[in-house]
Amino acid sequence: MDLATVIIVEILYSIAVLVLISAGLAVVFGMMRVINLAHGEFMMIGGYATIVAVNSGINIYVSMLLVAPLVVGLLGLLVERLIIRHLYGRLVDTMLATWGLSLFLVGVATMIFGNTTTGISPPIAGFSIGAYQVNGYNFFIIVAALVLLAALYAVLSGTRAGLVARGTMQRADMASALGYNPNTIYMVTFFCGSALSGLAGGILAPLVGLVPSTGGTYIAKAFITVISGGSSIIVGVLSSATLFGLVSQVFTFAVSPVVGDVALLVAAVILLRLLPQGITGRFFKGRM
Amino acid sequence: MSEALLTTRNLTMRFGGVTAVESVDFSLGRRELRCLIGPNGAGKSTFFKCLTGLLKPSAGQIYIDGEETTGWDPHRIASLGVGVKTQVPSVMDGLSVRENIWLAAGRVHGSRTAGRFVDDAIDRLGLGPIARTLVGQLAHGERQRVELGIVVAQQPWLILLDEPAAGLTGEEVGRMAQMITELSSDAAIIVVEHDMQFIRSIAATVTVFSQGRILMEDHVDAVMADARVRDVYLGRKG
Amino acid sequence: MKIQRRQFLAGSVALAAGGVLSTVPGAFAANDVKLGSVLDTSGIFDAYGKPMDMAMRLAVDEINAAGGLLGRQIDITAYDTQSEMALYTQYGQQLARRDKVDVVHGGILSASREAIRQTLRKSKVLYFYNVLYEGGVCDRNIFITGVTPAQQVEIVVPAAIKKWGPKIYILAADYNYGQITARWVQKYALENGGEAIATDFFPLDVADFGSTIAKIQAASPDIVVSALVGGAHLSFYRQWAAAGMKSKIPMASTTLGVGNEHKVLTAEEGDGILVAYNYSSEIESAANQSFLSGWTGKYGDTKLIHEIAVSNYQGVHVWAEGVRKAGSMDRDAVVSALEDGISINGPGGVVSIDPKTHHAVLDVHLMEFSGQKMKVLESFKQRQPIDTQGVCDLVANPDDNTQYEVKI
Amino acid sequence: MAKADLKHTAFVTVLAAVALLIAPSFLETYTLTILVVYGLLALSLGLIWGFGGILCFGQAAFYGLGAYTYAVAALNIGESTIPFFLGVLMPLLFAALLGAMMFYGRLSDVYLGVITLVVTLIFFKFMNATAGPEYVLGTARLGGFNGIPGFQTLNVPGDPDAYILGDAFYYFTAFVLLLVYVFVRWLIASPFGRVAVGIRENEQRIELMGYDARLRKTVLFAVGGGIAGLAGTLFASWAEIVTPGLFSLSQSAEIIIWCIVGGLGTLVGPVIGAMVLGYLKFVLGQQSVIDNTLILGLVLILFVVLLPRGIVPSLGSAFRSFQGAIRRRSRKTPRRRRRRQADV
Repeated sequence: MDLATVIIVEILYSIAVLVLISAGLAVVFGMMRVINLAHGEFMMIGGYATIVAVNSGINIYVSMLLVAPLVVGLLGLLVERLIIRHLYGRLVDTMLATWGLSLFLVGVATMIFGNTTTGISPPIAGFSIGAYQVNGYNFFIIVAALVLLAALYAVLSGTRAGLVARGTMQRADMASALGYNPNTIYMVTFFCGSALSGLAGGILAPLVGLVPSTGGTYIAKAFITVISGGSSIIVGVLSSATLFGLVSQVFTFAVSPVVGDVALLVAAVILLRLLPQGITGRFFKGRM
Repeated sequence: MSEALLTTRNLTMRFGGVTAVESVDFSLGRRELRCLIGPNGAGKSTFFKCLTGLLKPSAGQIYIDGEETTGWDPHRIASLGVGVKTQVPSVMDGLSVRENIWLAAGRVHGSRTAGRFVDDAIDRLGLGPIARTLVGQLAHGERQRVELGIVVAQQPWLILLDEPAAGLTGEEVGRMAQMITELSSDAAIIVVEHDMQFIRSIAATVTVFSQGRILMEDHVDAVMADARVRDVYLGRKG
Repeated sequence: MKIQRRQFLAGSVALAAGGVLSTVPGAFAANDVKLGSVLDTSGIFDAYGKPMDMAMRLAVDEINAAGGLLGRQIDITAYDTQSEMALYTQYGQQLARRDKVDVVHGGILSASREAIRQTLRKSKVLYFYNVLYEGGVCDRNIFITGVTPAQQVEIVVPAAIKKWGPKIYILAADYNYGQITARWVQKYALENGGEAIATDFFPLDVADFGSTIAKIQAASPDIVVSALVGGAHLSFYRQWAAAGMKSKIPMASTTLGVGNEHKVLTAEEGDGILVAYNYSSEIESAANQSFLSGWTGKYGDTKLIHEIAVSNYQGVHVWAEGVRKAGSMDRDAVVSALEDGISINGPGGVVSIDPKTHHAVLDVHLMEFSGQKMKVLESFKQRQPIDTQGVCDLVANPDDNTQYEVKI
Repeated sequence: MAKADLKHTAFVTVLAAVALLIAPSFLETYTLTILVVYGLLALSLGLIWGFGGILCFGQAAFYGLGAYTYAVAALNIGESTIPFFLGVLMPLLFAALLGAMMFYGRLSDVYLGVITLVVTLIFFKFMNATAGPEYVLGTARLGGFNGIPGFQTLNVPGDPDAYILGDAFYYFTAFVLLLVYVFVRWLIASPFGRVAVGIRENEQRIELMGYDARLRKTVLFAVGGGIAGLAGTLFASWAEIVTPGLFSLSQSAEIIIWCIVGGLGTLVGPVIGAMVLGYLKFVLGQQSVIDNTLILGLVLILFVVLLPRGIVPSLGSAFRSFQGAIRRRSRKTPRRRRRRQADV
């Protein structure tokens, strides 16, 4: 019974992680039809920002929840101005350019921080469920993912900016029809998406040993989750994260982590073969 | 209509909760020239796409030359001898005019003898001076003609044209009408069109679509005179 | 560094000129001794490679300062393999055929060693592989100065069982080293009245151990023995501590600390973990003191020094000793001299060569993590490479050229 | 048209043959060999991406599969002739299977990218997890992360002791590259190839003409897979070891970068891109001032943003517009065209 509880917590946790690592990519993809392959490196930079901030004496929560998103968001602004905006409407070219960016950022981080693993400790102690010890920080991550989804929903459905954003998602020329400068919208969107990547990087930093190439472990999963989810940001990410989180954890427990990973990938291939437009391309059409 | 070349029976197409085409029974004779008209959203383009295989109908059957083609892929339908021109000119921008047409002729006639048919199509459509230009660099009217050339070079016996006159200048419209009339001596043709002037100039039988169904079918003059048509179509068009 | 930059520029110019490049490192006197080095000093393995490179350069400096080898200076031809296996093949061939070096020191992962071993053997270039590895390589052209699993496990596992109890849960990286080490742990557990109740393998990129930690608790072992490797696997120790498991189930490892992980983990996360290696900077010996001061003199501080950097340092000195004894640079003469039972007194203790296997006989120190340092609990003198000795005898079969799967 | 094509092919082939023959006086043949192998690999993606409009994020899967197939077969058989052909055949068949699955499922664009990427990842993860003794094919241990060393390298057919090594191996790979180049040129000039280009430009139109685009894309994809497998086979014989790194994302990325830098829509472009960047990488390995990944990344960004058509087509169009200026013929900007090509 205790073990079952622990397993359920682990499944929720892995769904939450997928939500966190996909949210930034999903916002940018959903709004701008841009796939940012440097997303993993944005997370990595969020992680380093957190660690540097913590080491220089800033409170860990402030570092994770404020410093990391801000730093990465600003980086995102710069990237949007310098690279992305030259390539709007050219999906494949943006993928390639951001792939280049990802390599570039790995190089920069290596030159600054070296390839040595660094990290900080999680701020929450473990506690026990029956005979089992669980990582207290897992609950923080689950809560963070829930809050993030709720906040996204609130912004998209409850604010004027959200309305414009939804309009833009439906039709790219909607914003200009409403009298908004699409350039500004794209800039703001990319800032928000990058900030979310930074946030994810910051929140996950205490759990992993950080190296400059860390981003690579996230991007594939985030990419698969977002694409499989389809074009709707919230429903898409949530549904595909749930599916993949469930599949990978069940196989991890039953067999091994490799099989868990492979099961996730196989599930993605089957899913895309059956639903070539992603989950929300078929179901929940037109939702957020 | 004992000699029907194309018939649909009970053809229905739904998208989610919307029924775009509902139980359409349609029939086209050999060498017949037919126009489909109707207001926006009447279902004529959806109907057209079902005929070409670009959409798979939700229910009902399509027969072309005695064969049931319901649910076939576009290439199978086309290889029966059906030529299709889509609404937005569907051409290959990165290839030259000649290459575009050669690809069409090559499938039907084999790559060795295709050249003759390519020259012929280029002549008929007056594409000679721009034969080696990349299609991506052409003006809209020229692209429309290239696409028609692609259709012609296949020497089809059934031609489906979606808004061939859209975006053409007055002079080009006249040439297009003449071209279609010429083609109709060898093939049956369905034209989806908005432009009543154009339809008059090819003097065809007209099928009027409204809300996914066939409203009436008659000669263009009779259709123009009909009150119901004016209500649903001309009236709304204003 | 300067030379490297010059090479780089030369290379770029050559590239611009359409690939006109035939001799790059040509600025040295013709009769220098040429030492080739291939290490990953960039890319994901550079945490291992960079200190190894520094250690190799320190050793060469020391030898040169003492008058060189046979009166000749050593010059270094070093290539960065960028953590990519294809580049090992490339540079291995380059060192053997173009640079015509006298010896190659290098290779980090077993795959990188296998990528160059045959090339060097065919071109008759002596090869030193100075890294802790899974054991079993049997080839007269290669000398190996790192510790092998048996040397560590025979010390750390009995000590752990004695201290904490018999039930062992094994976690290991899913590649040769981990697989083989796990089997040695199972063997020594049995021999010492213990039992391996479960063994899990993890690919090198697994970073999330939540479900594993739950599984371990379900099995409730007395000890966890880890042979996890690399940055992603470091997450395990962090998640383990975060779940509050550290105080409940103690841990021993055959790998933690090799890449200076004890300095990355906090004291709370690391303290109490039991390990066994050839080197710790805490070793109190004259040889270690002079090594540390030499390192400080050259690089400023000693924080990058780790186990395999010291192996590489000792490897270069072992080779130099062999050359001195042979009195020649000739490969066969040096090999014979080394087989004659050479030994040096290195920072980790006396290192001598076992003629049957070309592996090193080393001191192994049982240590405990304590305040981000490795505190020596007990030293075991001159441990034989018994794993490789079980399968390899180069005295009897000098033409052997295999990596044996060590039988357990 | 066919005549001009023939002339072009002959010209490039002769030029390349001469270049490949005199190259050994400037560079060691073992370096040249691997550059030629990279060229072959780039050619495989250049074909399916540049001429079929299929952007495969996982070309490395076929490369790795070719190398592993060769290694496993060579360990089991000993003599290298059959393994060599298996190394081409296996990736070809696998690509045909994968292609059929994707194209008959009407996947396009990004989804195609994701699937190929994911399949490569599966290979990568699986091969990395095969360190245990239970993963054996015949006498060959798959070896996990450490890969498979010690298999028979290429030999003269029928004589297992007559290794094709060193210079001979270089001339052999160079010959293979030229042969494949001529084959691919022929393929593109054939009606099949013309239709493939038509599919890249406008798949729907090709379907409406009555061609089965799915079948043709599958065949083209398979041919690309076979060529990548051939490159992998040659790599295995050169490196004498195969490791899961062959399946890595960075390997796939590199192939794409080669094509982008060299230029899409040409065959020579990707080959040159591969050789130049491959050589650059070796040269960079001899310095430690700047991180190499950083440079590669920067090159990719700059090319996508500033010179999206790559070196060879840009040179070509500069030459043509020079000609055009002489003939006083105005042309529209060609930028739009390239955008279409890349987005298909």
